Parts: sequence; structure tokens; C-alpha cells
Amino acid sequence: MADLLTVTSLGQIFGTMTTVQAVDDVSFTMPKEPSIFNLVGESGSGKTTIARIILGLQKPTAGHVLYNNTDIGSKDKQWQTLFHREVQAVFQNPYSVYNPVYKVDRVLQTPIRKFKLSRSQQESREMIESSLRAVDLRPGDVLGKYPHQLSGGQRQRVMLARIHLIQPRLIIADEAVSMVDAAGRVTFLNVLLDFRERLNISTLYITHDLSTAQYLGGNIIVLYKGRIVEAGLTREVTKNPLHPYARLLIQSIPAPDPNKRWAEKLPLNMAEMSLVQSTNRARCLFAERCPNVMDACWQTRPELRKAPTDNTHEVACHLY
Amino acid sequence: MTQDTPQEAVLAIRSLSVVYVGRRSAAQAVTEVDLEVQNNEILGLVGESGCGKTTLAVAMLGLIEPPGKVIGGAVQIRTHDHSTQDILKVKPSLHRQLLWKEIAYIPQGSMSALNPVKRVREQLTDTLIEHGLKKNEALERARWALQVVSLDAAILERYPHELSGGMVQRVAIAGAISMQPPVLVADEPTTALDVVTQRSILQELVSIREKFGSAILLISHDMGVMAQIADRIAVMYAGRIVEIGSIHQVFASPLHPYTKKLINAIPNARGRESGERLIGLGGESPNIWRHPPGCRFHPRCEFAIERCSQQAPVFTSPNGSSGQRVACHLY
Amino acid sequence: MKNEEKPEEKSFRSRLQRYRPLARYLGNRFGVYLFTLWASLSLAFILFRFMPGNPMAMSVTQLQSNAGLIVGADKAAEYYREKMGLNEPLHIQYLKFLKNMIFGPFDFGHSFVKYPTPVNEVIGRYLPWTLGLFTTSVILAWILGTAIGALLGWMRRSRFASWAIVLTTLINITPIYVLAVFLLLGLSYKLGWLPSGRPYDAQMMPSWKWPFIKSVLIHAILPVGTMVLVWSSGWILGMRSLMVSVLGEDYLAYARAKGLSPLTILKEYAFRNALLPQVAGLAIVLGMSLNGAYIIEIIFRIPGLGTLFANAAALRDFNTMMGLLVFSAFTVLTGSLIVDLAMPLFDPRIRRSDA
Amino acid sequence: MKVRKFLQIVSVVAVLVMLLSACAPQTVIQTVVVRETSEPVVQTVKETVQVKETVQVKETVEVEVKEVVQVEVTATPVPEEVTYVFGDLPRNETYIIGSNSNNPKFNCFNYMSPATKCDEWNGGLQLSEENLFMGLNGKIIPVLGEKWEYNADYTEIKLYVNLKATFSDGTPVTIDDWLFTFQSAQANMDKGLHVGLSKNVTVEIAGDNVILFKFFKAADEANNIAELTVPSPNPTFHMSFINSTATMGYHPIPKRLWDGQDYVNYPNNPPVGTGPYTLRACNEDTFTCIWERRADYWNADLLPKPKYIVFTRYGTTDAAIEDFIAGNYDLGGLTAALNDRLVKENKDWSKFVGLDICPRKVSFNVTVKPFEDVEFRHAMSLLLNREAAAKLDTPASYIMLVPWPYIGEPNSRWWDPEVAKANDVSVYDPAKAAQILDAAGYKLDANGKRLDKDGNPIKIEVYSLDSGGWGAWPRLFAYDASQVGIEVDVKMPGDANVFFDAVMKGNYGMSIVWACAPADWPIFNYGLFTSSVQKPIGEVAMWGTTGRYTDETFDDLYSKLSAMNPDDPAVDPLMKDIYKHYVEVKPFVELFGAYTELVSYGRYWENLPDGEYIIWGTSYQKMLWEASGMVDSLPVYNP
Repeated sequence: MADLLTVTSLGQIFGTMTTVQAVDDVSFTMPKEPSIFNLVGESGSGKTTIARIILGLQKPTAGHVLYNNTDIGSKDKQWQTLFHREVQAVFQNPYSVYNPVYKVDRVLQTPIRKFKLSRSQQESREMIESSLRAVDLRPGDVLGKYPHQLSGGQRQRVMLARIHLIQPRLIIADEAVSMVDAAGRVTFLNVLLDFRERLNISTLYITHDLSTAQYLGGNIIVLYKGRIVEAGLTREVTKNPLHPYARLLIQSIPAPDPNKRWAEKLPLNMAEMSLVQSTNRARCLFAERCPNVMDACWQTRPELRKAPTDNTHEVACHLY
Repeated sequence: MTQDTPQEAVLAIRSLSVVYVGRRSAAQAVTEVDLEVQNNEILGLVGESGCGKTTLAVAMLGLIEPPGKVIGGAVQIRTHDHSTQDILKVKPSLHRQLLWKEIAYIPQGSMSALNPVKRVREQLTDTLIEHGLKKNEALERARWALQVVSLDAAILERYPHELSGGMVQRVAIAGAISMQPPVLVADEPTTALDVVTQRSILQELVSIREKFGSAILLISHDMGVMAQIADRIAVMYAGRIVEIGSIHQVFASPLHPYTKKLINAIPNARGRESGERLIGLGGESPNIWRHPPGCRFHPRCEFAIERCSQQAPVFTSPNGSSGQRVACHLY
Repeated sequence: MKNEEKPEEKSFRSRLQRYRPLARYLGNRFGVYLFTLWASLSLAFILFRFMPGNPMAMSVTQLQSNAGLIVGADKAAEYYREKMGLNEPLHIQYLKFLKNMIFGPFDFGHSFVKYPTPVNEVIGRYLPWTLGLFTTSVILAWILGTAIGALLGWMRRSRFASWAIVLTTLINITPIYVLAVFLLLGLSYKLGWLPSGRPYDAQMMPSWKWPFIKSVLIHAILPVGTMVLVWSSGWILGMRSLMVSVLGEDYLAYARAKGLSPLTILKEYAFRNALLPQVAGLAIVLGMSLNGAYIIEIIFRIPGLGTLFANAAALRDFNTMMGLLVFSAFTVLTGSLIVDLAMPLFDPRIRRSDA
Repeated sequence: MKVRKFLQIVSVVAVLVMLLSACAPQTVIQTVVVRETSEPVVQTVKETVQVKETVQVKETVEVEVKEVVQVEVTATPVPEEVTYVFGDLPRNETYIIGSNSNNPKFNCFNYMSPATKCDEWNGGLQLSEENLFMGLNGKIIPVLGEKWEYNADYTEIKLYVNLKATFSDGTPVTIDDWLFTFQSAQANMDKGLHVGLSKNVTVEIAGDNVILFKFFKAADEANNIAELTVPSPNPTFHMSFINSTATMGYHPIPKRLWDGQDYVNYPNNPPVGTGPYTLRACNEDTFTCIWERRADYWNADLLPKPKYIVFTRYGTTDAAIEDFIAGNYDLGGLTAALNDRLVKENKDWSKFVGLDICPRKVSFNVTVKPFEDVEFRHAMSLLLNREAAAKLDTPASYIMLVPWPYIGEPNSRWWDPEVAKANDVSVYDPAKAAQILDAAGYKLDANGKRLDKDGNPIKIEVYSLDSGGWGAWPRLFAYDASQVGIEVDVKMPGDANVFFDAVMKGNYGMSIVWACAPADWPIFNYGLFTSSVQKPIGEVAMWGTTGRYTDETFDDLYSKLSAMNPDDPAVDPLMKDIYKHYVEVKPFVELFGAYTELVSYGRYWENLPDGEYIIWGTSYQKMLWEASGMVDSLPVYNP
């Protein structure tokens, strides 16, 4: 197997007496070749939990994660060091990653020191500056400043500069741009694309914002309440969504065109979740919001299977 | 729905300037902003973070607190009884009455907008009671308002953490409309929500406008959101309004280079399919403590001419029509 | 639409389900409480057994060195060691100790120093002073500190508040004994306004008559004043920063935008939310206040539990030391248990969250 | 303090006078000063003049001052106002004793139990008690006892008691009470710390006022040192039995109250005894005991002066200083430096010292190498810088030539200065120490370290306490020892228990020892080295025997001496012999003797005693007799 990352039947249950299944039988693989993989879902869909499991911050209750064919729970110290270098995370809140009492420089110097990337002061200085330029930042604007003196977009891009320094193989970007405004998003996404093309860095891009995933392309998984409801090439899935939830997501992206406004008002049941959370998971979890709901939806859990339309496309819905 | 015919604005911001007073200098957060919102209109206010949108919203409500300071201008609202009041000038007790009754605020729909230790009922009724309603009237009104935003009255007895983000946002909207104010100010009302919920909330705002004819000032950084529901749009850059016009005009023919960039920077599938990259804004967002002289956008502007760095542009209507105006030396 | 959740929602079971997290929360806290209590009991037992010296050897040495050679001193010491069970193997002593703790309950045996008075009686004698002076001071300091802190937080931008905070910080960093001695020398010795220590006039005997009560009250002014001054400063600083952070919350901005009156905002939005951590703090400190404050007791010559512990430790009165340690663990743990149990009443987020 | 306050008032008045002098008529001044007493007014004058010179209104002022003095001289002195303390006690009839005791049993009135930390001089219990005989100034003064008599073979003692005394509850002391007192002590000797009577004695009544003690041979002679009294003829007996220690003699206890009670736990509160004072109130909360003089005290001639005696506890040192300055105590003691300052700055306070009957010595643990070697002990003795250590301890210390405390010269019958000199008693001479070590085979290695006879570097573990001045000697010693190549590990545990534990179990090399001994018959000092009192290493040894030294010479001489009358001239050569042996074998060496310092307030009570009366284990009662000036008139018993 020549996969970079293999996630197999991942499951995560929280709580002991009342349980919440945050992740339910999620499998996917990312190839060795540099690629983008999108994980899309609303809050509570389990996407952040998956990120945490892959980063080794949390032990799954079921399934396992292989990185380069080795379980990420490996006890091998050397392997772990390598893993932590090759897999880097960018989180939602760029501020909380920084220690407010240190200058931004420290964030960039630490990996150089930790992974012994340079031999001289001069060399590390040059490396930092070139990394900053690679993420569209002027070194003079950033170096010597404290985190609070930077904008959210700048802070997020400093994290990317850090990644540029480390040159990992995989970036886990968890809601990395949800707190950055529209203008800053494009720069960030372009950097990710550059990384893939020029530096062979893959990205696992986790978001609730389908439009950014759309922009990045690659593969996509749509999650709903911990389960995969649709998977495939991003282009295919966004152009021709099969699952009613995926369809709803695509339709809800506000089109930047005043002539293409939403036609009808969204029924309330499709928008909001009920106050009462069902504990019965042997069914389609989207049933209560689904406009095409059938009896079968309440009774059996739809399996993820190949879509009739396209070979690369998978969907978990009783309609197909 | 564009109103080309002049009409008396229900909310008129006149030459409003707000600064933040630092230890040695003052930051110009909002500079000489003029805006009018008409009845039954959704006016979108768009700009990058740090451009002064939120400061403007807070100033509109007359709630600027130190170190912020309003150094000039007026915020006039036409009240239910057809008088005009300047929010910045009225005495505190009247100010509090005007808030909510005449101009209500819809916060960002996160949990933190509501007091975590009080039930929804208390948070809705306390405001109503302070605005002169009796206890049972207030409760009745709260029920009604929740119904308007399609929420079950059972929500009244819940605490904020028991609700989903969309519900909290609806509660906030319900609160804002409970006194049927002529003006609603919604500050990034959908930023923290997923797209489906965002859509339902935005549609809720539209239907509120339809039901009550309220004027809504919608603040967002998302051009997509604007395109979906705004009637008119004002683009703000570095504390100034740089372009204003009907949504159709602005999207069809953006005038200001900044507006153009904003529209081009919306991520979607279109650009990528053709293999193109979207172009970001380039350069850094403005630093309110050190605005460049002249047109504040000129350091990032590819069309900048010498004049741009010397003289601040004034509004013109290059298309001839009354609707679209721009502050740019190119026109 | 076939929705199987609907009927479930109405059932009693589901309503019970709703409070399951609460029940689990309470169960957890109580379990932790019992475990910690056991652990501290055992620690109390073990700790003192491994201290060097033993009470009998101390007595004998003291008497021998004071009075020369005494017939039968070591025999007498042996007699008492036997009588107090100190000659038994450690594990037997431990089991007996646990038995007395559970079935006594909390029977610590006799005080060595005040033999044959039971330890519980000894603690009972000192407890009223601790309760009356220290616990009262803790509560007064908390009320004052919370109220003043809330006000200072509310007026956080005023010049008065800034100066008040500077002053409070100064008081707060002053060691309590420095302030105590300063006040004692100033108000008592130099000015002669207040008595210089002791819990009441030396010639009085405790009674419920007015002259005695009056004497106690007058004597309490200095120590209670000192403690309230210093301790409240901590609460002021804490409450102020809590207020300032709560005032920065979104719901505060929202409350102002709703046109609520400042009083309502202060009371219902700012104060109430800032109060939660303060309440938690109080309960724990209340528990701890029962340990007395040794330094204050020494300075003002008050016979409280702190003095008792110091004396017991100096004289290796194991039983009394254990009694005090267990008593203190018990009150501190019970204090925090009460907070844990009461917190859901104050904070709805704990009541029904799964976290 | 009254005078200071008065001077303050006066200066204020003077300033007022000055200000008024410019505008007001002179009559005002007269009215101001009339109520003052004549003596301090002279001071007023001085004060006034000084102040006025600086203000340059000299002329007019001097006139005024003369006026004032004239007014004063003619005025009748107003008696000093009586102040009340502790509620209703007139200050001038109350004697207040301050203490820094933290004893939790401040109000403990039965000190029989070793478990209760109750001791006699805490709350003033001894004021209610009296001994049979009292040792004072080397004389034996009969109190409740009259005399004692031996039979021919010294197997019986008849003790004559006087039956004039009454208990503080008004009942007379009977011979039955006396019998009960002795029998109870005997029956409870394993439980109580009151001087226990040997089990080898029977006690019975042999007359109206006579108690008869009969001795018989014990089955087991491996006895405690204090049980040396049986069965051989033994005139030394009275030293240990009748008057064995200064305080722990026999106080009669009323059978009525004590019979059937638990001897060691009977509260005895309020205490019932024959002493001149009875307890009025005692409160642990306030650490204050108030004693009131008995109107029905039997020995009316010796009735002490103060009507009330109050024992109370100081507050913090700061507060205590203020209290001392204000004269809120009549007797007490701070640190030496503070005592000095107090006495220097306040003329009402005076300082006096008393002999501490427990001089400091250094004990060698002979079970630890190389302390088994007398030459090595000798060398260590020469390394002790006693002068310096004594100065650092208290200013009032003296270098000892004999192992018992003394004032001036030790009793010449019992020692020989030549012997002392020959054996370097209390001599500090590091050079000689090095010579001795070299000669004895303790060689220096290449690094300058002194090696023991097995060739290992010597390391000495020295134990002391760092309280008071006792931290000085080990540090000095460590320095001097290092100069001769010996490494010293000084251990001064902050916790006295650690110290006691190590020393009493024999886990040390050298240690400080304070050996308390009666100055008038010091053979106990030698008894510590007899084989009968020794304990193995690891067991808790009796204080003073912790060095585990014993030899036959001590056994032999000590058994002879303890059977002799100290007045017997035959004692002298034996005492000199045992002294010579002691200084030769050096199981202990003397460090220094010490005095105790106290300060007393003279405004209300004068002529307080000094000398040997304010010492460890000497009762306040004796002190108060002394204070009353009655000591000389006391009857003396000469057995």
C-alpha cells in the first residue's frame, strides 16, 4: 500500500452513561502523491475529533489511523519524532496558538531549533524570511512583533510560514480560515495550493464552508453527525451532489451574484436541529431534516456505496 | 429593491467620526461616515476585519466606550412617533429607551451573545420590562417574537447552552424585533454558523423586513451574503465608506478598485475549474493607527496615481445615476 | 412523518434521562470526596508516625533535664505508651484508627498533652474562637471584598478605581503579620483605643452575660479588622478582574445594546456571572478558615485551632494533630463538596452538560 | 510609661503656656499647673526653658516658670491614683509575672502524669503548695516538716511533720493526709512523675506527727540511680529522698479529695494545698492565672507581701516590649539584648541574674570511634574554645573547673586545682591538641586530613541545638578541628525532638549535655558513669548517660561515696579521687556554666532577689520570701 494516510473504521464515543458518538465508522485514505483532501460538515459532525485523532491528541474508541503504513500509536520514539515533524496542524483560532508574551519570531525559531534545520544564526534568519515571503508576508511587517499586533490573517499565515520552514508532508488544517475574513481566505487557500504544487505537501482541509473546499478541489468527504454521507472528487460532489444533505449544503452557499438569490425559503426543519437528541443511531441520521425522507430512512442505516452516476463517487442514502 | 426616489431616511448617519484614544496618539477607526438607511431596506456594510464596521455599528447605537470616542457627527433616527432623535445627543435615560424600541441590535450568533446563567425568558423579558411593558405583557410579547422567528415557546425556559447556534441567533433576532423597531443593526449575524443555518437566518431577516418593513443594516465581510439579501451595499475601507450603491449596480459594475478586489476574492468553484487562481487583496489590511495620507487605499491599489497619495477623494456618481457613488480619484 | 422520537420526549424515562448527567456529576463528586477523605485520614495517620521523636520520650527528657534524675520516669513513660496503644505494630494501630474513624465516628482517642481529655473535646474547646473570629472574618472579608471588587470592576475606568486598586494591592501584598503588629502597636499600645490581644478581659470567665460578650466583641475588633482588611483585599482584586473580564463578554455588549439600565446590567449580567468563581472560592476558604490562622492567633493571643495545632506539633501530641488534620481535611473537603453540589444551582451550564 | 506620658503632657502644656503668654494674663498659667505633684514640676521647669529658648521669648517665660514653682511648693501632694488591672485588682497590690510559655496546660494543677506536660511553674501552682523542707542558701529550712531521724542501722527514718498547716479550703492537714500522700506516690510510681517512693519502703504512722519509713532489701538490685537508698546504712538518703530536688518534694494532698481518684488525672482544679495563695481564677483562653493571698495562711510570719499574684503570657515580642516599657509586668525576661536596653532606657526596670544549676557540658559517645580513646577525647577538649562560646551564649557565663555549678570558687574539699591543671580542665590549646593527636598515632595524610588508627579520615558528628547561644560552640569547634585536620559534621536540628532522638539513642559523636546538679552534694555527676544506669546503643538512655561511658573506678568510688554523709571528713579524699579519675578519663568535658537573666520592675515591688534563687527549679515562693526580706529570719534545720 502506498498511502500517506489511511483512516480505517474510525469511531469515537464520548461519555459513559449518556454517550455521544462523535465519529462513526469513518474510513478514507490519502495517497502518497501530494493532494488535497476536504472534510466538510457542520459543527458536531465530528470533523474536529477526526483531526485530533489523526494528530494523536486523542485515542479513538474504534478503528485505527496509519501514517506511512504505521499505526500512529506506534511506540517507536524515532518514528514519533518523524511523525510530529511530517504532520503539522493549523487550527481555527490563530491567536491561541501563540504565547502572548513572546514575539512572533519565537514561533518560527522553535521548529528550527527543535528539528535542527539550520546551522547558523544567519542561515535561520534567511530561512525565516524566505518562509514568510512564501506565504505572502513581508518579514518586516511580522518579525519583532507580538501576536496581538498582527491581524488574524497574518497570524494564520505565520503558522503557514512555520509549516513552510518545517516542510512537512501533511498539513491538517482544522477550520483554519473560519475566523479570517473573506479577503484573507483566498491568500491562505492559495498558499495551500502552492504548497501542494511546489513543495509536495498534502493538506487535509477541514471546514464547514463548502465554498473554500470547492476552491481547493481534490477529494472530499461530507460528514453528518459523525458519519460519511457522501465522498468523492470535490468537483464531482459539488457539481452533482447526491445526498440530500450535500445538496442542501451546496445550495446554501451564498452565491456572490445578486441575480442568483435563493429561490425559496428553507423549511425550518431543514435548518435547525431538534432540541431532543435521538440516541437511536440505527437509521439515517439526516431523516428528520430530509425533504426526501422515506420509511426506510427511519429503520435502517444507509450504507456508503458507489454512486450510480460515477465510479469515484460514494453516497450513503436510501435513495440510491 | 432599490429606492431611487429620495425618501426620508429612517436612520441617517451624518459625518460620523470615531477615534480610539491611545497613550500618545489617536486611531481613526471611523472617519466622516455618511450613511442613510431607508424604510424597508437592507443596507449591507462590507469590509475587511479592522476596517471599522463594528465600531461604526457600536457608534450608531451610541455605545462607544473609552478608549473609543465619537469626535463628530450625528446618528439620527426617525422614531415611531415621527420625531427625529440624535442618538449621540439624547440624555442617557432616553437613549436607553431608544435602544430596542427604535434601533435594535442583533449580535453575532454565538453562545456568548447571551448571558449563560439566565434563561431565555429572563433575557427577553427583562429588556421589555425596562422598556415599559408589564411582566405578563412582556412574556406575551416574547412568545410572539419567538413565534415570528419560528421558534417554539418552550425555548423560553431554556438556557443558551441548551440551544444550537441557529436557535441562539433566532432568539437574538426575536429579541431585536420584539419592540418592532424601525431599524435593526445586525453585526456579522451568521459568521459563526454553518452555511445551512446561515441561509435560514438570512432568509429570516428578509422575511422580517417583509413583515415589518424594518430597515436593516447588515454588517458582514462576506460578499456572498450581501449578494443574497442586501438591497444596497456600502463598502468600507480603513474607516471610510469608499463606495455605495445598489447591490445590482455594485456587483455588475464595481467602481472602486477595492470593491473589485473584494468581489474577485470570493472563493468558489468557478475560478478553479478553469485552473485560475483567485487573486487575494494583496498587501496588508490597514492599520488604523497609521493611515496613509490621501486615499487610504492607495498603497494597495494597482491603479494608484500621484494624486491618490496626496488628496483624499470625495464622493462622485460617475455613472450619472443617483444610486452608485464612489470615492476614488479615478472617476 | 414517522418520527419515533416524538413520543419518547414526553415519557418519564426521557425526562429522567435529562437529569442523568446531573446525577452522574453528583455521584462523581461524592465518590471523589469519600476517596480523598480516606486518603487524608491515612496520610494524617502515617505522617505523624514518621515524625522524629515521640511524645513520651519528650516528656521524660524534659522532666529529667529540668529536675535531675527521677525515679521511674521511663517506666511511667512506658505505662502511657502502652495505654495509648503506641507499642502496637503500625498496621494494627492503623486498623484501630480506621475503626475509630468510622464507628467512633471520628474518635481520635485522648489527647496526650491534655490526657485524659478526648481530642474531640479539646478541639471543641478551641473551635468556638476559630469559628467566631476566623470564620466570621472570612465571611465578612468575602462579602466586603466581593461587593467592593464588583464596584471597582464596574467603575474600572475611573481614576478613583485605579487608586483604590493600587491601595488594595498594597494591602494585599502586606504580610498579614506585619499589618497585625502594626495595628496592634498603633491602635492598642500607642493610642490605647483597643485592648492588646487575648480573646477577652483576663479576669473574666466565659458566660452569656453582656459584660463578657461586650469584652469579647471589643477584643475581636483588632484581629477581625486585620483579617478582614487583608483578606478582603484579595477578594477585591479577584472580583474586580472577574468583573472586568465579564464586562468584556459579548453578552454584556449585547445587554447594553438592549438599552438595559446600568443597574440591571451590573446586577443581572455582570455581577451574577462574575460571582460564580467567587462563591466557589469562598466555600473552600471557609473550610480552610477552620484551621485557624496561627500567626494571627499568636499575635493577638487567641486560643484557636492554629495555636492548638502548633502546640500539639511541638509536643508530639499525635492524637490531637491527627484530629486537627482530619478535621481540617473534612471541613475543606466538605466545603468544596458543598460547592460542587451547589454549583449547578448557580450555573445552569453544569446542570445539564455532559462535559 | 507614666513618666514619659507625664513629660509629654508637660511639654504640651509648656508650649500652650508659651503661646498664651503673649496675650493671656498670668493667672491662666497657675490654674494649669496646680494639679501637678511637686517633684516632676522641677522637670517641668527644665522642659519649659528648653522649649522657650528656641522660640526666643525667653524673658517673659522665665518669670512664669518661677511663678509655677512657687505655686507647686505650697500645694499639698496629691496621692497617686490607684489603677486597677485584670478587672478589679489594685495595681500596687498585685505582682504580675510575665511568661512566654506556650504550654497548652497553663491551667494544669496536677503534674503527676508524664503525658500531660503540666509543670509546676507554669500558672503558679507552687504558690498553693509547700514542701517539707526547702534548700535555701545552702541551708535546709523546715517548712511543713520539722526534722527527720534515723535508727541505728539506718534502716528506718522517722519524719516529723508539723500539723499547723491548713489546706486552702480551710481544713487542717492531718497525719492521715501525710500517710495518704506518701502511699499514693508509692502506689503510682510507675504512672506518675511525682517523686515515687521505692517499692522497698513501707510507710506507716508512728506518732501524732510522725511518719515512719522502713526499708528492706530489694530482690533486684539493678535499680535506678535514685533508688540507691536501700538497704545499706545511707545518710545521703536525705539528699535524694527528703529533699531530692528543689521543687519536686512532697506536697501534702488532702485524702478527702484525692482518695479514690485517678492519681495522675485528677484535675485538682482549683488546687487545694497549704501554700500562701489560693487560686482566684485561671483561664486557658487568656493564659492568665490570678492568685489571691490567703487570709488563713498558717505561717502568718511568712505571709508574702503581694495580695495578688498574676501569671500571664506575653504577646508577640513587639507587644511584650511595649508592655514592659509600660510597666505591665513586675517580673519577666526578654532576650539578653532587649533586657539590657530595657534596663538602660527605663530606670524602673532592673536586671538580675541567677545561677543556672544545669551547666553545659560536652559528652563523648565512647561507642563511636575514636572517642573510645581517652587521648583523643583529651585532644577534642583542648579544641573547645570555651571563652568565645560562653561569650556568644550569654554575657553572664563562667568557665568551669569542676563538673557542678558554683559561684565564685568550687568547694575545695572536693577537687584539686593541681589535678585540674595537670589534666587541662577547660583549657583551650589547639597546638597541644595537635601534638597529642600526633603522639597518639592520629597521623595527617597528604591532604592534611587527620587519619584514625585504621588509616581512615576522621569525621566527627557533633550534635547541638541552635536555640539561644548553643549554636556557637559547635561552629567554633568545627573550625578549630579543621585546623588540626579533622572534619566535623555539625548537626543542629531545628526540631529538638530530632536532637533528643539521636543523642539519647547514642547516634552521635559529640553532643551538648546540660547536667543539672545540686551544688551542695555533687556526687550525682559521677553516678552517670556507673554500670548500673547504662543502656545499650539504640535504646533511649537516661539524659547524661548518653555517652555510654562506664568503668569500675566509678562504680567502686561512687558506691562508697553514696553511702557516706557529706559532712564526713572521710569523704574528701574519695571525692578528690573521683574528681581526679573524672578529669583523667573525660567522659564529659565542661563547656561553661550559665546564669539566667530576669528583669524586674521597681515601681511597685522593690528589693527583688538575685543570686541563686531565680534559677531552674527554684520556686517563686522562695523568691517572694526573699522579696519580703524575711529569709534571714527563717528557722534553719541542721540534721
